[in-house]
Amino acid sequence: MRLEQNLIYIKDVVLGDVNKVEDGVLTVDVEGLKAAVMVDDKVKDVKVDIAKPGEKVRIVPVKDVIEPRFRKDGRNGFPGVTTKYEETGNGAVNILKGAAIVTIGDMVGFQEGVIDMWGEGARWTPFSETFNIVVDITPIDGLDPHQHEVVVRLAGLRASTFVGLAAENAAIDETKVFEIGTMAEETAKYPDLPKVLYVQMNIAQGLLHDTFFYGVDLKEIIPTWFHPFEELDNAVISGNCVAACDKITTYQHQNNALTYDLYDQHGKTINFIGNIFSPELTTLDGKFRNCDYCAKLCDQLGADGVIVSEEGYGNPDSDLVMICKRLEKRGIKTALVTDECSGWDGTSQPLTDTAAEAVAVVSSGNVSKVIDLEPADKVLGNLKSAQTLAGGWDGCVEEDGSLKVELNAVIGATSEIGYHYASVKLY
Amino acid sequence: MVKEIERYGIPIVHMATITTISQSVGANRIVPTVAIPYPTGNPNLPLEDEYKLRYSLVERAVNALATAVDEPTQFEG
Amino acid sequence: MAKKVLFYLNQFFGGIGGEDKADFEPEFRAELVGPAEAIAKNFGDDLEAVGVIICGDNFFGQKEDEARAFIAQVIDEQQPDIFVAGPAFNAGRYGFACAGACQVANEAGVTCVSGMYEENPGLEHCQSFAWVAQTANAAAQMRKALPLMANLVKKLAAGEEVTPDDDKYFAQGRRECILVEERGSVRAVNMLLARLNDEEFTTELPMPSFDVVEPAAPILDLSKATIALATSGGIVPNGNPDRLQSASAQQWNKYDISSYDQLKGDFYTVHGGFDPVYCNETADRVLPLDALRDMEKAGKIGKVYDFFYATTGTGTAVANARKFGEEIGKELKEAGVDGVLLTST
Amino acid sequence: MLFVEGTFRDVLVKVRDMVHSGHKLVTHPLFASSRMMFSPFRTVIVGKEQDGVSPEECQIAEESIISYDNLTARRKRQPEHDGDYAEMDRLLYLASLEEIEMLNSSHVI
Repeated sequence: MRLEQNLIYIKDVVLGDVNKVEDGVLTVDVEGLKAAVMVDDKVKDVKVDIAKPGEKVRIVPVKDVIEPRFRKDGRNGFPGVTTKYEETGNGAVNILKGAAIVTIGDMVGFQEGVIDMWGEGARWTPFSETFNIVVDITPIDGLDPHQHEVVVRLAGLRASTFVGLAAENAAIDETKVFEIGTMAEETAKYPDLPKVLYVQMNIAQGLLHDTFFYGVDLKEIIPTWFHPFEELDNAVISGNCVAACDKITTYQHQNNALTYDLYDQHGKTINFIGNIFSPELTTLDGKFRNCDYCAKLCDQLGADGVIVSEEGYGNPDSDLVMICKRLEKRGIKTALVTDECSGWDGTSQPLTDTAAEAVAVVSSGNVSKVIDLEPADKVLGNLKSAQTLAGGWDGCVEEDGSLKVELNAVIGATSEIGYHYASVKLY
Repeated sequence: MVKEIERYGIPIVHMATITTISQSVGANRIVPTVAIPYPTGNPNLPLEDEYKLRYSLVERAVNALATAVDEPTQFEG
Repeated sequence: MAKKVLFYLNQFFGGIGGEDKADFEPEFRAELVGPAEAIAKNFGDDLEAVGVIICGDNFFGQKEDEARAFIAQVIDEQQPDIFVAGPAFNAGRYGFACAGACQVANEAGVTCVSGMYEENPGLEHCQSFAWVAQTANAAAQMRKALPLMANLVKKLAAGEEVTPDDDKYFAQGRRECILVEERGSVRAVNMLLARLNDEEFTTELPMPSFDVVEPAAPILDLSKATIALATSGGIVPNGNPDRLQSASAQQWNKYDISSYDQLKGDFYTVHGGFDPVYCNETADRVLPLDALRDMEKAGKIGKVYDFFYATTGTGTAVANARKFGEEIGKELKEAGVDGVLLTST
Repeated sequence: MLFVEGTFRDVLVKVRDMVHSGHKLVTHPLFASSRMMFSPFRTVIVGKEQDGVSPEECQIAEESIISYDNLTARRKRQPEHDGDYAEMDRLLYLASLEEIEMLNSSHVI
C-alpha cells in the first residue's frame, strides 16, 4: 500500500462563512458546519466554538476528537460509516495538521473527559496543542442511550469531513509518503530484519465502550490482521466515552503513534508486517479465545517481536497479560504499553507485573495521579460535568476555584498507544 | 500469613486445595488437599475411610515439617 | 538560609566506646565526630551541621521509648531540615536504632538519610520514607559509604531530583508519574528493538522483587516437637464469640483446644466463601485436630499446641494477612512452637 | 440472580468467594474504563458450580479486588449519578449477555 499524507499546517482558526485555509489560518464556515451535522434529523441543535492553545479555556465532557481531512476520490469520509465501504490506506489525503474537531455530548452524567488549553492541565493532554473546533451536539428528546451515542458519534465524523473541505485547495506544506508492499515483497527486500507486528487491543464491550473497523463492531470479530495504513486512513473510529485518559480517540486512530513509530523503523531495523486488532471482551471465555487466537495469528505470520497496546483499565489488564504470556510461550518477544494505578501517592503496587512474562513494559502513567486545574475563564461544554470533575472526593476544590483531578479525567493523558509523554519512575 | 510465620524460623506447611495460591503466598512446604469446602476430609467416604484419609494428609504434613527443602516444594501423596 | 543537618551515631562511631559502652544514654553534642564530621566536612554554605546525637545500641534496643523521646526533644530544639543516621552497614542493632531514629525524625517532618547494607534488618523499617544509601556490609567500606550519604544530603537539601540508580539508594517504592522527553510509542519501539537485538533495556513496570522467605530448617525430632494448628477457613467455637467476619476478616482469633480431642460438635465455620455444610458436620474436615491429636497420643509428635489460630480469607487479597502473620508468628515463637500446619479452604 | 447489599467492592468479594467455592467466572468482575469503576452498582455473571476450581479464574477474581482498591481508595460517592451508573451497568450487562449468546450459539460455552 502507498499512502500520501499532504500536510497543511494550521497556525490559527477563525469562524466565518466559508471553509478555507490562507497562510495557515483555517476559516470554518459555521452555518455550513451546522447544516452538515443537522442532516441527521435526530440532531436538535449544534453549537460551534474555538479553543486555541494557551487560552484559559476548559472543554468538558469531550466525546471524541477527530482530525479534519479531505480526499479527492469518492471516499471522502469514514468508509463503512459515513460513506460506502471502500478499502482505505491507498492514495492521497489532504490533512489540516494542527486542527481538531472536538465533540461534546454528555450521554451520561458522570462523564468526564477534560481538555484544558493552558496551564498544568494542558501539559497532560495532547489536545491542548491542537486548534480545536469544538462542536457541542444536542440531540432531540426521547432518544435511548444507544441512539444518543450514535448521533453524537456520527455528528463528529460529519463535522470533521465538512471542515476538511477547507483542505481541498489549500497549499500543501509537506508531503509524507508511507509505503509498505505485500509481506512477501517486504520480506524479500529485508530478509534479515526481524518481523514485527503491532497488536492493538480495543475495548469492545457495549454502549460507550465500543470500537468500529469499517463500521464493523469489534465485539463481533475474532482478532484480525489489517494493514497499518487502513487505520491511518479513517478505517477505525472510536465509540468509547468513559475511559477519558486511556481510550483511543478517532484522532489517535488516524494518527496512531505506535504505527507511525514502527513505520519509521521499517526497512531500517525491523520488517513491520502489520497490525492486529484484539477486541477486549467481557466474558472470560471470550477473552481466552481472542487472546489465544491473537497469539496464534502472530505466530502464523512469523512475527519475531510484537508490541501490544492496551485500551482502558480494569478487565483489559487481564487480556494484556494473557496475550503477553501466550506470545512469550511461543517464543515471540513482546513489549507492552499500559497505564497503571499506583494510587494517589504512587505507593500502591500496580498489577500488570504479576505476570513473570511481562518483562518489557512501557508505563504510560498512573491514572490516579492528582493534578491541579486552575479556574478557567471559559468552559465549553457542560458546567455540570465540570462539577462532576470537582466532586470526586473531599477537598478537591480549592478556595481559588482550582480543582484537583485524577489523570483519569483528562483526555489522552495516559494513552496506551503511547500517544503522550507520561511515564512512571520509581523513587 | 505463611511467609511471616516462617520468617520467625518456624517451619510451616500450607495445606490447601489450590496450590497455585499456596505458591503465590510464598509457602515453601505445600500439601495439596481434597477440596475447598473440606480440605482435610471427604464426606463422600465412609467415616472410617475419611478419617484414614485425613490422618494420612496430616501425617504427610507433619513429615514435611521434618523435611529439609530449598525451594517451594509440594508434598504429594 | 542554610539548611540545618542533625546527625545520629551509636556509641562506637560516636567515639564513646565499644560493646562495653552499648548502654550509653543518648546525648546531644554540638561538636561533630566520626562519620558525622566526615560527611559535614564538604558542606557548602547552604548546609549547616547543628550537632550529633550519640546513643548506645543496647540503650536504644532496651529503652526505645526513652531514646525516641530524647531524639524527638533534640529535633524540637534544633529544628533540623535533614536528619542523618549511620551508616549502619550490616550491624543489626545499629540498623534498628537508625531506622527508629529516622521514624522519629520523619514524624517530625524532617528529611531522613541513612546508609545500610541490603540485609540489614533495620532497612525495611525505614526504606519507604528515608533515603538509605546502599553500603557494603562492613565498616571497612566507610570511605565509599560516606560520599553516597553526603551526596544524598546535598541533593535533597537543594531540592534536586535523586533516583535509586543514579544516587545508589534503596528505592522507596514510590512510583511517581512524570512527563518525559520521549512519547510512549517511541519508548515501546525502542524497548522491543533492544529485546530483538539482545541489548539491555529497562522496563518501566518492574517485577516486584518477590519477597521470598528462606524455608525454615526442618524439625529434627518430631517426637519432641510442639505443632500448632492454624487456618484461614474461619473455624470458631459455636456461637462465634469473637464475631470473626465471614470474608476478608479484619482480625484473627485463637482458641484453647487443650481439652479437645476433636473439633466436631463444638466448632464450625463462619467463612462465607464455601458451602459450610460439610465443615459444620465435622470441623476437623477443615482443621484436622482429631488426626493430629492421635499422632500426639501415638508419640509421633510431642504435643499439639494448646491454641489454634483462625481467620477468614485466602491470602492475596487480604491486606491484613501480613500483619496477622507477624502477630501470630510472634506468639508462636514466644510459645516455643516448633512447626505449624496452616489449612486454607 | 443474587443481590449483594453493599458496594461494588462487596460484589467483588462475593464473586471472589463464589469462584473459590467452584462457581465458574463467566464475565470479568471489572469494567474496562476507570470511570465506571466509581459506579456503586456492578453486575457480574457467574456460572453454576463446576467440579474443579480454576486457578486462573481465582487469580482474576482476587486481582480485581486489588485493582479496584488501588483505583478507588480516595473516591467518595457521587449519589447524583446513581441513576446513570445503574443504567450503564444494566446496558453493559445486556451486552455481555449478547456476547454469551454468541459464544453459546457457536458452542464455546
